[in-house]
Amino acid sequence: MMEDKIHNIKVLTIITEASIESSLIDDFESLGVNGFTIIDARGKGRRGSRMGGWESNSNIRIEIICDADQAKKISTFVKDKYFENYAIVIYISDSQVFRLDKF
Amino acid sequence: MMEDKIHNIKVLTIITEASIESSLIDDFESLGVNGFTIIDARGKGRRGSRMGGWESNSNIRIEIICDADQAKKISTFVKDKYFENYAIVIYISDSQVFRLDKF
Amino acid sequence: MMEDKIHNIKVLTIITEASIESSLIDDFESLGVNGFTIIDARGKGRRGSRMGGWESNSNIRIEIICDADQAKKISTFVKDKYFENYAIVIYISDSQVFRLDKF
Amino acid sequence: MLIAIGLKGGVELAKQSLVSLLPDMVAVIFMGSLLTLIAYPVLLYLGKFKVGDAASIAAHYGSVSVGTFAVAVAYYGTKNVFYEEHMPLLLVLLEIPAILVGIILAKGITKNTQWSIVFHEVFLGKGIVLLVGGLLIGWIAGPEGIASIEPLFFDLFKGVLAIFLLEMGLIAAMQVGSLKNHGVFLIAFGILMPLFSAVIGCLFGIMLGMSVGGMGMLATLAASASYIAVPAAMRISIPEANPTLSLTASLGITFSFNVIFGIPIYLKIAELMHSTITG
Amino acid sequence: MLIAIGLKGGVELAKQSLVSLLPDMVAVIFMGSLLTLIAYPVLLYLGKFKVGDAASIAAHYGSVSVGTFAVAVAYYGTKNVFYEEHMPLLLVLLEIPAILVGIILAKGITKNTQWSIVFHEVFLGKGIVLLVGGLLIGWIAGPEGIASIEPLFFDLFKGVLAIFLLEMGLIAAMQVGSLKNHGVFLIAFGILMPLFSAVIGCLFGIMLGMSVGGMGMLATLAASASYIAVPAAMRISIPEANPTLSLTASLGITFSFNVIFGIPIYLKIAELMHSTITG
Amino acid sequence: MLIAIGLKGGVELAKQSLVSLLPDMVAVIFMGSLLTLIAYPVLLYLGKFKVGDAASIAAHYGSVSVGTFAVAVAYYGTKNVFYEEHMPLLLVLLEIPAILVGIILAKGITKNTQWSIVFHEVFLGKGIVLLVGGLLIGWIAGPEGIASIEPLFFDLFKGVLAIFLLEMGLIAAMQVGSLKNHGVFLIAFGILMPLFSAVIGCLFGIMLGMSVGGMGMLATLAASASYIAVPAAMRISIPEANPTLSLTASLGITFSFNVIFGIPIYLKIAELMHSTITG
Ligand SMILES: Nc1ncnc2c1ncn2[C@@H]1O[C@H](COP(=O)(O)O)[C@@H](O)[C@H]1O
Ligand SMILES: Nc1ncnc2c1ncn2[C@@H]1O[C@H](COP(=O)(O)O)[C@@H](O)[C@H]1O
Ligand SMILES: Nc1ncnc2c1ncn2[C@@H]1O[C@H](COP(=O)(O)O)[C@@H](O)[C@H]1O
Ligand code: NA
Ligand code: NA
Ligand code: NA
Repeated sequence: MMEDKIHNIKVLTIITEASIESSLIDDFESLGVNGFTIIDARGKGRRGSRMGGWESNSNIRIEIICDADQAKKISTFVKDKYFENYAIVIYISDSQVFRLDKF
Repeated sequence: MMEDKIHNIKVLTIITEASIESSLIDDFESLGVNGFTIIDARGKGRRGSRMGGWESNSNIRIEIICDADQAKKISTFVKDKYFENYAIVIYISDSQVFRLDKF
Repeated sequence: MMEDKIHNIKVLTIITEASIESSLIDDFESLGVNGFTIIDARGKGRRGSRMGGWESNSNIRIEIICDADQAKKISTFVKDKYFENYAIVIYISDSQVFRLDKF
Repeated sequence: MLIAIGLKGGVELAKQSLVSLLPDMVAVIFMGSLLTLIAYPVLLYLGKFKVGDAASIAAHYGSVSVGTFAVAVAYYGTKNVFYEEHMPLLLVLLEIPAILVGIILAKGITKNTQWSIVFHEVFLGKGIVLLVGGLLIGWIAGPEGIASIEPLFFDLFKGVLAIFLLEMGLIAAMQVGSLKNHGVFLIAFGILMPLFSAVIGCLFGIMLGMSVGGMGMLATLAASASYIAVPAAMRISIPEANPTLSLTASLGITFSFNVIFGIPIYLKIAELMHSTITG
Repeated sequence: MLIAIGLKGGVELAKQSLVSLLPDMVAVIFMGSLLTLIAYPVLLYLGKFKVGDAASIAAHYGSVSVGTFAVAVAYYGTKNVFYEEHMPLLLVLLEIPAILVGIILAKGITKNTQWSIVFHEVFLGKGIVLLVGGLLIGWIAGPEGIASIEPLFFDLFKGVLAIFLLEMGLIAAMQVGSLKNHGVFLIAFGILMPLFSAVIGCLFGIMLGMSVGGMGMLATLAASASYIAVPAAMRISIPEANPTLSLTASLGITFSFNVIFGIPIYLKIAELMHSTITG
Repeated sequence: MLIAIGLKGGVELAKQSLVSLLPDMVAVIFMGSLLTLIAYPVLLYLGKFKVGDAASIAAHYGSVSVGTFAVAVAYYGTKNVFYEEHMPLLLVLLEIPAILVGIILAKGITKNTQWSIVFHEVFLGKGIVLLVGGLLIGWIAGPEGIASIEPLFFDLFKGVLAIFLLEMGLIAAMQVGSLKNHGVFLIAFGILMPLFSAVIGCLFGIMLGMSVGGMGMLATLAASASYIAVPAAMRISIPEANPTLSLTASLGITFSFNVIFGIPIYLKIAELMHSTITG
């Protein structure tokens, strides 16, 4: 049985335009992110309502489980590259996982 | 470069019936909520299983990034208006964001 | 009016292969879990990229609002049963709810 | 599919002056309200339902099901039975009165009913938007206008109808499961009410001087119960009504009954009443 | 599409007494198990696969692909080749034995295999529900019964088949990417096994006194490998089996081979064996 | 639908040697760039748009809309007007130059433009993959090769086109809402630019010795503005361009104008210019 140690980690959540998904995935690879989860979403923010229907009007919600430094590194990179021209929000929350080696 | 100050904020999550989405969006507007994210979902709760398939049997998961007071105000309003007759759960979690001015 | 007491609870999140959804739901029943929310997702992890398109290549994200003991019990059960052969990650976060009796 | 029905109706509309259709339109709105007002007491006193449930189910049966209408259109097509072309217009009109009467029965005309949300839900509901959209395009463009687009939509009609039926069938089957409470009454109501409504529909048909096919179609509209537009409106305006009850009845029982047995029966009733009265 | 195939089969079923079909049904269940039992050792010893993978891939090839059958139905239609109408029934029967044999090969008949979940997954899998549903409706309603609904489903058949093929084609292409490990053997197996199975299928066809078209169709069923129903069942019952392997073979290689080359070849094999033996 | 168009084009391609098509291909790439270069200054100086917006909108109008082409194919079908069969090939070629020219206009040829992502987005965009995929399959398999699969796709063509039109119509309607800023100019541009481009298209048609139908089709391609492939590419390569502006113009105004009035007009322009010049 794997010893059941619990480890504190961060969950970085990015909610942004669906049209930059492939660009973000490329960024993640270069940033050494080895895992992420993407969910289709819709919503409203400063850049108006994006209630879906077709790609250029729908959002994606990306979760990345990582440690505090990676969370900082990724969010800063994404902030500098996309905040100015794209509809995007980023928040970081605390969480616990079983196997630290996985992330 | 925007100065990288991190701010503590709340993430209010509402999981409820898809059929009251437009009613909730109207409530958000009157409550001064300027941003939210909605995701289609399915699930099971006290009011039985709502595993989707068509609208009156599927759920939506709404996230609102806001400060503690707003979270309290919104959740109390939604609780009083919908808890009694609708399948609904609400939970509030802590999180950090970059640009406070956005929320 | 229900008295507005806020209670601390846990949100257990499981991200795994869509193909074991019915097996997991059966497990939840036997573990006495009376509520959960499931969202379709896609992503990448140690077992390669599962970017959706059809069932055996897409993921599901399951949320269970429960107390600390239940969170531990469920995650240990799921870990022992699925970690070895399936693409799966589990994390537990803190949150607050209104009506404790609901969970 | 909804657009195709709307387009057909709209094109016909363009051919006739709206004035000539006025009597039909008023009669149909009256019929929708009448059916709801008849169903309510039956559900409340005979069925012993709570006020909210009785009003909600009554509204479902006072309204119509576009799916049932579409199957009837295909059926009348194979049997090439003629029917007045402005039926789609009457269909749209029949959606609304039942909802209003239902809400008033449950809530009285208090101002705190979120009328704005209800209207938003009813008129912006996907089904109605497509239907009315088709009607408008057909009406403005008129027969020649939509010549280039028309063939596309009508080819599509049958295919989409099949998928729609399949989906509704599956969901209807799932509904039957939740028949535990009020089971027996709901089954009886789900079959007898449509038959009764069909007779009322034929009477209105005769009153409006419609053809046999027209009477059959109007009877089918009267006998059909909504399971998309009305449930959405009820969920918001009569929250205390249990949605599973009304859906089990309108979709589980009545929709299945109508699609398999109902449609041919209502045509026979129309033929029968037509011959006896004009015979 | 599945419903359409089911409907066709069900209508034919209603015409023949079930008893007369019994031999075909038993033979086909035997064939499904036989093919799985033949494929397993080939994969284990020749292909050097682990027990779990060998059993899972064998189960895929002992089972059938509804998509391949649908393309064959369209192809036989254009060539108007007659074939026994109760093929859809045999198709459904062929889905099951391979899965059971595969699990027993991998797990032995231990009680901790979640048989309930496996059956739940197999019988409640969307594909099988639609297919069996269509069969039942067709059988109960019989030819006249489904007259009003029939045209809808068959118009739809070709359209949906096209979308299905397109989707499968894209996914098949993606599969080819993961051919690194066991690549060469999988390609050989993915082409030779179907050809071998086709011959077995024809033999069974002759044994059951089927027409040339019937033999060709049975050969196609034998040669086709499942990529929806079986993968889902395997994922739960043989978790250690690597799903990419079996999917690459059954979808990436065999499905593409069957749809482009296989179907006409199997018909020719049937014609050849038919003439030599009855010649 | 895209595959069907691709298949048709591919089959025709197989019939002609690629060399004979070379002049058409080069001319079309030149036309795409030319239209973008003409639209840019008009938008920048007349329309007073920012550089990013002007370049993005120009790229939309230098490119093509597959939807408009599909409606034209259906329209020419009903009027059975002949047109050169390799149009789908020209369609695909027209997608690309406008995007490159647009990016260069906005960004200059700096290396930090993520050319890799842009190409990834353009060539792996779902639309182009299906279209080019169809072309390739049609070209390799040739007319007989796709005999068995062909009927499926062409039956499907009309149905899917209808759903596509419906969806685009709804979205186009929503676009019109955001006409506040730059409203009037956009409406004028959205109607005059396509008409102007149609004339350019006819001139190229004459230059390439095409039939009247060919000229009409080329004019339609020139007049159509992209609303799926280009917006996606622009969103990545010219982030500062406001997507609502270009989408309102290309989808809200130009697509609606083309589908309802444009296509017949462009055919008339082609007939007119054909008779005057060859008259
Ligand atoms: N306060 C908020 N709470 C939750 N989601 C938000 C919030 N603000 C923005 N979003 C999401 O982020 C997307 C882009 O936001 P914005 O950049 O403000 O337009 C929106 O479409 C929403 O889906
Ligand atoms: N304990 C829980 N954990 C996660 N989601 C839940 C839980 N309880 C309820 N839900 C979700 O909230 C919806 C409504 O819950 P209820 O009001 O209890 O019927 C359900 O359909 C689930 O999607
Ligand atoms: N670091 C991560 N952050 C977010 N999601 C992840 C992460 N790692 C894995 N996942 C999700 O969990 C699924 C299975 O992960 P794995 O077991 O590592 O293959 C992946 O398909 C992702 O959807
Ligand atoms: Na009714
Ligand atoms: Na097989
Ligand atoms: Na153009």
